[in-house]
This record gives sequence, structure tokens and C-alpha cells, in this order.
Amino acid sequence: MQKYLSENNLKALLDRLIADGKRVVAPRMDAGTPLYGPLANSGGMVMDKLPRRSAKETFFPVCEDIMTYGKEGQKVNLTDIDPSTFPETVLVGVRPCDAAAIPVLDAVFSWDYKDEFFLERRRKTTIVGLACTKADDACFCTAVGLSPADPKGSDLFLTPLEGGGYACETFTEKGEQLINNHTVLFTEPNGSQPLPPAEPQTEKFDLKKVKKWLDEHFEDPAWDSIAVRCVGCGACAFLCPACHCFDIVDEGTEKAGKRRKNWDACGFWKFTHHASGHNPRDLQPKRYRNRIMHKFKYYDDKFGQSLCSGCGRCIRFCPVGIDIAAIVEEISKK
Amino acid sequence: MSRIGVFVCHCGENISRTVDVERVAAEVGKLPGVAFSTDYKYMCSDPGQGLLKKAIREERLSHVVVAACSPRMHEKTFRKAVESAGLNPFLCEMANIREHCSWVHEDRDEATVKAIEIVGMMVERVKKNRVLPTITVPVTKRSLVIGGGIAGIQAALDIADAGHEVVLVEREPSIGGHMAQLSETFPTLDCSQCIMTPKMVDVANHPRIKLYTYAEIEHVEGYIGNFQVTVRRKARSVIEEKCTGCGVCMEKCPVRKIPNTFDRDLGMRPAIYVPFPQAVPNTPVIDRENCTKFKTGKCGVCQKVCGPGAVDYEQEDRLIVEPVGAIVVATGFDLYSIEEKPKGSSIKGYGEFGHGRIPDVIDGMTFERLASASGPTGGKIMRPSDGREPKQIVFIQCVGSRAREKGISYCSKICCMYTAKHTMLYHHKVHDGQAYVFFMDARTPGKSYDEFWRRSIEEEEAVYIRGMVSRLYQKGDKIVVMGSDISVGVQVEIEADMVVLATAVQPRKGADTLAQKLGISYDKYHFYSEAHAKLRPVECATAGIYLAGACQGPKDIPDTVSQASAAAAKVMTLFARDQLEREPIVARVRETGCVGCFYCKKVCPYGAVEEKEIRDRQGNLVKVVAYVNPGVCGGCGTCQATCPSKSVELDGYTDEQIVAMIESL
Amino acid sequence: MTQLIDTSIYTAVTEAIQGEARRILSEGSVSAVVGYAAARRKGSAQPVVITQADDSGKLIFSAACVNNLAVYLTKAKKDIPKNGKIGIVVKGCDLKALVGLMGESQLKREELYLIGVPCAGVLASTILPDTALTSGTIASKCRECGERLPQGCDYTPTVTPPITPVLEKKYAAEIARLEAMTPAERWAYWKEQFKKCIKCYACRQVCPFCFCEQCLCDRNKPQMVETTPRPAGNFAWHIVRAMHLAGRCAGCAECERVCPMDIPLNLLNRKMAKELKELYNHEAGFEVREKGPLAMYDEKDDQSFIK
Amino acid sequence: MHTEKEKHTFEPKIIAFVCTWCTYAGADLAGTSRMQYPANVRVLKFPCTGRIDPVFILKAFQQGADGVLVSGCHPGDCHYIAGNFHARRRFAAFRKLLEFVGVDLGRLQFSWVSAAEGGKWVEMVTGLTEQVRGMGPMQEFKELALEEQWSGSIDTPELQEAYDQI
Repeated sequence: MQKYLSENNLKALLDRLIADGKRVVAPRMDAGTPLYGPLANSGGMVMDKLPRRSAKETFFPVCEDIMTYGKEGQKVNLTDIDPSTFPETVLVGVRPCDAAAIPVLDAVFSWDYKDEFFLERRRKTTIVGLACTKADDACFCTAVGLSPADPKGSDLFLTPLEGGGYACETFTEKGEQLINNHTVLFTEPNGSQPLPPAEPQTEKFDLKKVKKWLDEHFEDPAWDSIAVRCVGCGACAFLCPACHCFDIVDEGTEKAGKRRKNWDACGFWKFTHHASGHNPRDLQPKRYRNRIMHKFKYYDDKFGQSLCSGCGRCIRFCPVGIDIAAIVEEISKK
Repeated sequence: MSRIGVFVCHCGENISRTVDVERVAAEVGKLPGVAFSTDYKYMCSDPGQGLLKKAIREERLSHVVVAACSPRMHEKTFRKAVESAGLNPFLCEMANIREHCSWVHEDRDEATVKAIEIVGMMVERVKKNRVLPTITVPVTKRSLVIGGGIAGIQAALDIADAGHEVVLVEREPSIGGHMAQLSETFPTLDCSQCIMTPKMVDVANHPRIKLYTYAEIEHVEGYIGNFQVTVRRKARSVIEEKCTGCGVCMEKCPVRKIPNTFDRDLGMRPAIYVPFPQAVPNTPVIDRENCTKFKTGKCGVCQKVCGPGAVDYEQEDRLIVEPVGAIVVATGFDLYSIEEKPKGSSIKGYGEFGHGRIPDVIDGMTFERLASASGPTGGKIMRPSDGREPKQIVFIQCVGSRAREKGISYCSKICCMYTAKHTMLYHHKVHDGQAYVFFMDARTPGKSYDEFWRRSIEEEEAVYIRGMVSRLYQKGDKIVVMGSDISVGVQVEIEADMVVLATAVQPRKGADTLAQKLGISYDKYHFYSEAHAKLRPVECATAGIYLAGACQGPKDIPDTVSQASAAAAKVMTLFARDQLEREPIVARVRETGCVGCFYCKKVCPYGAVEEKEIRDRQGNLVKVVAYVNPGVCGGCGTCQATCPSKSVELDGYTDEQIVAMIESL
Repeated sequence: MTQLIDTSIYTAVTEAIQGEARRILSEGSVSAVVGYAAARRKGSAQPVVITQADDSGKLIFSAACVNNLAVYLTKAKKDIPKNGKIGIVVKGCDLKALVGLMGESQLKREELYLIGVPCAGVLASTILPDTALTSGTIASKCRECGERLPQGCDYTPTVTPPITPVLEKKYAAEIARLEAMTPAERWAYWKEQFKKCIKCYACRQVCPFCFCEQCLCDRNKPQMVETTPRPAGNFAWHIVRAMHLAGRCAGCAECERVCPMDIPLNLLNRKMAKELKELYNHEAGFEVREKGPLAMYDEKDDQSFIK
Repeated sequence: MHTEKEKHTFEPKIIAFVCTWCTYAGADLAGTSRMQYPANVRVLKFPCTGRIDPVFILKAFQQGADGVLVSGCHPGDCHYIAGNFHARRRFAAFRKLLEFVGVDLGRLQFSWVSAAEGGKWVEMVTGLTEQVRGMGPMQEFKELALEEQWSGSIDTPELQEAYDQI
């Protein structure tokens, strides 16, 4: 289905959704930083900035409670969290790199164990994607086979038009539903041309070749020279739209507390630290190698694609300037 | 899961009057981990302790919380009881629901709720308590005594007589201290030298006393039972082993006009000298500052005349390390010097009394030397200025003491008595003389003390004037003393021939430096601090170090001797065992986490933190970490609060225990 | 009005660093040199460790050389082989951190070969590395920098840093602004900031003083600080971090630069530095000190806050 | 004789961190002297104020304390020679930090209470309790504990500003 949505109608749509009791999540400013977050009304939406963190947290929050415990006398009471209470959500203004990563996460959260926390949020969320018209030199979606106008992962995809407003295209029932529920706001296409898409780094990686090298080079001196500078923080993994490792922690007191699921990162020293004190990934190059391996080999081995959508966040925000695009490019040339 | 037993004490009615103890026991009984909870009339009584022990056995209790009085009162009692029932004593905690609850609150409901929370907090704490083994350290059964005055002499003799070796260190060339300078002593007026010198000789002859005179403490390492003390033996320039004490060197020394400090500069001595004829050891020392040989390189008379060849101009200071298990500090006092203000001191001088400016204004110790039969005047009281016998003499008490505005607010304790003694000595020697005493109060609490003081007035005709001296000045060869007699409210003016000031007793100069070497604390005047003013008056807070005499505070001879013997007794108690047990509240380093920043070492008040190398099996250095010597650690926990990674932990007060308590609230 | 900042000396500085690195590596007086190298994106730089004299040409210095390389010499960073003497390129602010590490027994001066950089300032952010250094893009720390020429290095290129325009002191102004607020307003401010925190620990990992092998905040027996990135745990984490750095922080502001959530972390450190300066006259500097202000005391310390 | 006790709507929770040698003993003395003070305080005993980690103060507030009292030996009286001197610096710095992040320092009190100052202990506890009672509950940390990261709040000042513009 193809429609036209004016900027004002987009705002009206969001306000109507909010009025309907839906949770509308869109890029907004949080204490000076663009982040995806729930809106009280459409006025808070910021469409021209790539949110600092990816859209994954809509389904896979930074931290979520999965169980609570309480002690009553000698008795311990456990209470599960009921995912059915999660709100109906519309996620608006998702960039193609973020949206494309969502099906990647779907695969991982449902292949053997069905993660109800993730899946329930996923079921209840309609994703409205937004094509990019700007790119910087950290962007590399095109290099991993996506594009600034790729609707992958979106239920409804918006493309900014030269004459203002957006061309809307639906890709799923959810997307059609959204239009059908608010037909007055969506008009027929008016022939205005899309704004020229952004032009990120265009040279496409030969991911097959990269994978082949990775298959054969678990041990290689290159890892040291690549990752010697890595300081072991989790910025790359936490900003990444596709990284999905988490840690389960129990927090609280003797009396009461919660079991929580928190984001985790393979760059952390503690990530593979055994209770015995042994750490198989004792040095940072081994940890960084895992990041590359997971993205371009392990995930591919299992699901037949890579775990990177080229958003470039890890490049922009790596404290020590590690550039995954440069690394993959170098590997592909080996 | 722990099986905690909680015992709530009624303390007769002391607790149960305000706190519903049954409710406390019932509520706490519901807490996870509590297997047994009861209340009882008197937990500290025999049946109470019996109840505790029985419950430990029958209920297989793993931890115990006794909710009763302050742990300061009965923690030891209950830990002992727990231990006798087979549990580690440190698995027992007390919840203070008396001093901190029932006694300070009236509202029964509020107090009960508070008691439940206090006990609950201790339940959470005790869950995290660990078995702590008692720490044992070996004891070196040798003692160091610092200071060879009457306090040090008495302590050294007592300890040595009990069969233990003593190292006695004295800064001056001879032992004897201030007591050797005194003429006669109150309240019996026996001659100080007569009772003192035999003790000095005993020290010299004692097979178990190693005497270092003209020596100072350089450095102290170690801890109770295991100190390593470095003693600096200053160069005497006379080889003690060779010297026979014949005294020829002193006779022949061409330099003769050096004021003798022992005689308060009233007499003269040569450059090679013993401070006084009865000195122990009787080995002279060369005063290198005044010796011609040392000043010009010429002379060398003493060496030429010395038969045994004991004079050694090349001698250097020697450092000797002595291992000891206990230290008695008996460094004594100095008299408040009123002619000059000590540098950096907040104490203000008494310029108005003219001491140091008017030659016949002297202090009490100078008067002692004048009155001493072995003193520079042979016991004749005469004026330093012209040698005339003073007919009118004024004694001024509380010079420096009890004068907050001048910086010393304490009472020097001995001045009332020695001034009374001075008036008597004066009256005995100058029959037609008249003594006046300006005083604030007469403080004479001691056996036969008040009688002695009364005697000075009633029999020895001293005139006591209650009031302070406002001004004092020289007029011809007289000293005019102006003051007020506040008992009758009139101004008094006396034309005196001599004025004697009862100056304040102060700690030795450098007392703070020594304290820092020893790691003991001192008060704002630099008197050393005892561990407890009433119950531990001879121990320092630093284990294994004891105090004797005026270094702790002004004291007369009987008190000094008593304390010296008490300190000796404490040393003997320590030496009665081969191994020393101490409370295992000490810090431990978790070496895996330690990064060796040594913040712990920087803040440790005890110097208990050492650097320890961790090596792998091949002997390669892996890292340097902190190590806390459990014998030295005082258990304050400052290291843990400072450690960035919390890699040092104070047993008994671990983060786990404290966080559990906070989280219980 | 934005002013361009003169960074023309960086060409000479780059050449000098290359020459010195080549010399010490070929002489064998150091086993490695930690410095900066150009990276893929235009204008970008990243830390590099070179061990061969032939690689010396890779070394650069530019306004994008933002990192404090001192972090690579700490125990938390086990990946740099620390056998023998190591050469390191330091700006004035980085040197202060190295000096602090020496005072905390983490480094020995004789095991380092310091190549000092006369500095005209670096960028506040390298999200877009190909950015000119101006009064608008310069790092806040450089605005109030008093150490453009590091002191006591083994080698410092003989170029004089250009006179930089006097810039408004942003930290001082921001601290003053916050101090003027009511406690409730300050709380609201920090709450919004800390709420963004995702506990990626970039702040900790780049901090030269966070050299603990096991961070207190990673421990769970007991859990001193909630590890979950929720507002409560975040607040605790940043307070504990600021407290642990009080009196130690050398002011390199790396924590703030690397924070992907733009939390003004260095404000906390600067505030503590300001207080410790006022209370105990302590300031991070070029001289190795045995004890920091919170590892010592004076009997006369201020206690007006104690009843 | 019982005086009629005033009933308050808000009873603050006060957590006290004290050293065992001085303040704990001082509080014992208040007990043996049968002095009266509000029942709001819960006392945690430490060997020395030198052992008190700033994190404990933070924990206490997070745990719901409305006021925190830290008390130890007067300078020079430390049983451990200098623990309280180190503590003094540490807390001088820490309170500045807490103040800077928006904790009202009216809720955090430091004092020296010796073993002889039962009266001063009563004064400190009573004073802080009444002061905190006047300030009301310490909401900040409690609210923080209830907030979840992922939900985001929809009324930040920044958003409010954006909303206001439309």
C-alpha cells in the first residue's frame, strides 16, 4: 500500500495514537542527547538526528525485571513478570540500519528458547521506518548490503519527499492496519519526488570472503594489532542495533529484590570470567575478536547473514577510535 | 541456611518495662534464618547463659544474637558462653536494646518497634559473620624501658627482678633523672640522693639490665611481643668498657668553666665530665661542643692522662637493634621554661616574673640544687647574684599551670607540696628568714600531705597569701613583689631577697617525636595518652607499650613509682605467656584484587601494611601487593574505607556485614 | 563568534615525534612507543603501539589525538607488553595522569620514556574527526588548560605552542551555574543526565586512575553499587566514581569525552578538584607526590561542618 | 511521669554510623543516664570513623534513610590514633559531592561525640530528627529506585520545553 503523509498529519497521527492509549516511541532529546523514547505528544519528536542508541531497546531494554522475590517470614515468594501487560507500541522514525537489525534479533530471540519478553514487545509494536537523506563517514549500511532507503524490518516505511511530507509504503499487515485505522491522515501519493537518499561509504564488503578468512583465522597476529588499543568498555555493543548479549543479575536485599536482565558486552573483562577465577578471554584482543567473529562468522553460521547493519555508531563512539568498517575492509582484502 | 538463635533479655525490668520482649522474640523469630527465638529474665545470669548453651546444642544453632545491654557491657560474656558451647565466639553478636532503646524511650510501642529493627539488623549482620580464629603471636620476653629517671629505674628493676631481660635507654650520660637533682622529698623529708643512688647502683649491677646511657631511640618497628628497636648510642668519646671511672681526665681537663646543667648552671664542670659525682655509669662523656680538642684539634690532655686508654676522639654514634616484646615509656618531664617562649608553641611566657632577667628569680629546681647537700653551694641557700643569704623569700605557685590564657590549663600537681617543702627547707637553713607563698589553692590530697602543708604554715612559719602576683621588679638589690591577698582584699607588696617560681610540669621536649616513632598518641600538651583514663591507666592504646611517670601527666614520686611498678606488672603479665592471643579484628588483603596502590599503607596509623611480592612458580614477579601484619594491625579499618577496590577487609566489620545491616533497615 | 585555533605546530610536532620514536626504537632504548596514528576516516586518529623503528612514520599528532594514552600503561590494561622501558607520547594533561600513577605506585619513572607534546588543544569530540579546531570545537579541558607544554619529559620538540585565544572557562561557569541552583534543581539536573547512562563503563575504562583489576562496582558480595543501568544504580555508580577519583583525577576529561550518552562527567571531577583545592590546597600537577589529599590529614583541617 | 507525646504524621528514618569507642559509648552513657530522645535512630557500630566508607552513607539513603548521622571521637581522641582525621577529610570531600548532585546537606550530619557526652548524643539525634522531620521524607532516592530506564519519562524539562513550543 502506498500513501502520502504530510508532516502535520504525521504529528496528528502520533497524537491520535497517544490519545488512543498507545505508547509512541520516537527519537527525542533526553538531556541533550537524541534517544528513542516514549512521547507525551508529537511535539517531542526529533526527526533529523540519528538516536544515539539503536531502536533495539524498544524490545530489548537496557534493563528489565524478569522476576521479583520477597521473603515473608521463612517463606520466599516469587512473582513472575507478566508480559501481557506490556503496552501496545508504535515505534516511529526508525532508520533503516536500526530497523534492519530487528529481524536479526527476532531470529536470535526465538530460534530455540522463545524469549517472551522480547517477542511480546515485538508482537505489540508497529515499526514506522524512515529513509535517510544524510550520512557521515562512519555510516556504512551500503557496505553490508543495506541502503539508506531499505525498508527491511519496517511495517510502514516513510521516505521524505522533496515537496515536504513523506511517501508511505506498507510492508506488513501491521503497517496496513496503522493506515487503515487512521485513513483520514493518509492521502494518495501526490507525485512529489523522494529526496535523494544519503550516500554512505559505497564500496560493498565481500562478506563471504571475510567469513572465509574468519573461519580460518581464529588465531592470528592481526587480532593483536587490531585490538591492542581496545580498552574493554561496552560502548560499541550497547550502541549497536544488533548486539544482544545480556546478563541476568539478582538485585535487592535479603528481604526483597528482583531478577533482572541487563545488557552485557563481550568487550567486558567480566563477560567470560569464570567463578573459578579463570578467564578464557583473558586479554582484550580475544574479546574484540569475539565481537568480529560473532558479527561476521558465528551469526552467519547459524542464521546465514551478518550481525551488522552498518549504522556506524560503534565507529563514532569508540573511545579509542576502533573502526569496524576499516577492520572488515582490511580482512576482506587479505 | 543459617540457624540463628535469638535471645531477648528482660534485664529484670530494665528492658521489659519499655520493650515488649515477647513481641520482639516473636517478630524476630519470623525472620529468615532464625531457627530459635526466646526471651529470658536475665541472659547474663548463670541460668541465662545455660539457656543459651543448651539451645546452641539442642537447636544446632549456627549463629547467636543476644538482644540485651550494650556489647561494651557483655559482649565478652556471651562470646565466651557461645565458645564454651562449641561455636566460634565471633558468630555471636549483641543487639543493644537497653542503653540504645529501653532506657532512652518511653513510648512502649515505639521502643518495641525499634528493638525489633535493632535485633533484625543484628540478625542480618550475624549471617555474614565468619569464623575468626584467635590470632597468636610469639612473645619476645625482653623489655625496653625508655628513660632512666625514677620511673624507668623502678620499672626496669621490677621487670628484671621478675627474671626478664631489660634494655634501659637514657638520653643523658647518667641515669637518675630529676629525682637525682632533688634535695629532700616530701612528705618525709628524706634525702633524695640517699634513697635514689642505691637504686641506680642496683640498675648498674643487675645481671638482666642492659643499660644504654647517652643513647636515644632512633626507630621502632614491629608490634606487641615483637618490637625491633633501634637505639642510637651517641658518641661518648670514652670507651665504657675500658674506663675505670678514676676521674683523672676530669681533674686535668683545661676547660673548666662550663655551666653544669645538672646544677641548673649554678656550678661549673669541665669538658669531659660526669653530670654529678654519683652518676651511673661513672663513665665521663666529652662535651664535644666545648672541648678544645674537638673545637681546635689541639689539646688531647684527657687522652694522654687516661691510664686505661679509654678516651677515643674518633668514636662515632652507634646504632644497635634490640628485639623486645614490650616497651615502657618513662621519659618524664621538663619544667616550663619561662624566660623564653618555645618555638612554634602556643604557650606564652611569663615575662613579668623576670625569670632569666633578674638573677635572683629562680625556679623550684634551682632551689632544690641550692638546698641540696651535694649541690653547688653545699646546701647553703644563697642568692645567685651575690651569694648573700636571702632573708625574705617569696614563693610563687601556679607559674604556668592552671593558666588557660597562657596555654596550660592543667594543674601540675606537685608544686603545692614542693613549695611547702621549700618553705620548710628554707626555714631549717635560714632560721631568721621569712618565707611568703603566693598561691591560688593548696592542693594536698595524698597520704600525710595535708599535714605536711599545715606544718609549713603552723610550725615553719611560712606566710601563705592567697592571690597571684601582678608585678615583680628589681629595686636596688631587692625584688619588689606586688600582689593581692584576695582573702582579705588588700594589695600586698614584699621586698624580697629571692623569688622562687613553682613552674609548670611539661612533657619532655621532643615527646611528640618519640610518640610518632612508637606509634602512640598524646594529648594537646604532648603528654602521652593512656588507653583508658580510669581502667587502663598504664597501657597505651598501642598494644605492648606502657606508660610510667610524668610523661603521661604531672606526678609526684610515690605516684610515679606506683605507676612504674604497675607498668612492670603489665609487662610481666604479657611475658607470662609464650604466645599472645589477640582479638582477630584485623585487616586482611584479598591479593587477587589488590593492585598495589598502597593507599592502605599511606593511611594506616600503625604502619601495619607491608609490600609483598607475588611470584609465579618460575619465580617471576607477578605483582606487588599489600600485606597487613596481623600483629601490628590495630583494627581501625581506615584501610578498607580508603581502598579503591575494597581489596582489604577488616574482619568483624566487613562490607558484607555492614551492607547487610543497612539493607535490613 | 567562533575563532580558528592555530594548530600549525602539529606538523612539526608530528615530524619530531616520528624522529624521536625512530631513534629510541632503533637504539633499542625502549621496547615500544605508544602514540597516535591516522585511521581510516579523514582526519581521524587512534592510539597505536609500535615496536619497530620502521613504523615510526605512522605516528602523528593532530587535534584529533584526543586520547590520554596513560591508560595503556596501567595494570587494568594488560595487553601492552610491559617488559622494558616504554616510550609514550603525552600532552600536558596526560602527563599529569602519568605523574599521578607514579605517586600511586603504578608506574616507575625510570621505566618510561616521555615524549612531550607542545599542545595547542584538541577536539572536544571525534564523532566527526575531520573538524577544524575552533573556539567552538575545542575540548572544554583545553579552554582552561595551563599545561600546554609538559614539564619533565625526556624529549619535547622545540616548538612553542602558539598563543591561543582566551576562551571562556566552560567548566568553571557550569559548576558555578549548578552551585547556584537549589539542591532539588541540581538533583533534577543530574537525574536527567544519569538516567541516560547505560553502564557501558567507557568512562571507567579510559580513566588512567581506574586501574583496579576488580572494580568495586563489579563486585557482588556485597553489592556495593547496583550494577543494573537503572537511574538508582547509575546515580550510585557516578557518585562512587567521582568519590574514588577525588584528589586523584588529573583532569584529562577522557570520561566525559568518551561518554556515548553525553553525560558531563568531568563536571563532577572538576567540582571535587575545586573543593580539594579550597580545602587542602591540592592540585594535580607535574610533581610526583607520595600522598594525595585524601590519603593524608592535618590536625588543623577544616571541621566547620562537624558539630 | 509521662508527658503527653506529640504525634507526628511523619517519622523520619535516621541511620547513624558511629565509632565504638566514643560515640557508641556516648550513646550508652545517654542510656545509663536515662536521657530521652526520639526513637527514629538506628545505630550501626564501627570500630572507627576511619572505617566508614562514603558508600555506606549512599547506601543508607538508597535504603530509605531520611537522614544520616556520622559521629566519632573528637580530634586527638581517636582510639586508633588518626582514623578520625582521615575520616574528616573523606567526609569533607564527600559531603561536597553529595551537595553537588543535589542532596540537601540538612539530611547529613557529622559530629564528634565523646564517650562522656551522652547529652551531646541526645542533642545530635534529637536535632537531626527534628530537622529532617521539618524537611519531610527524602523522596529523591526513593523515587529513583522506582524508576526504570527503558520506560523513559515523558515529562523531562527538555521535552516539556519542546511541548510548550507547539
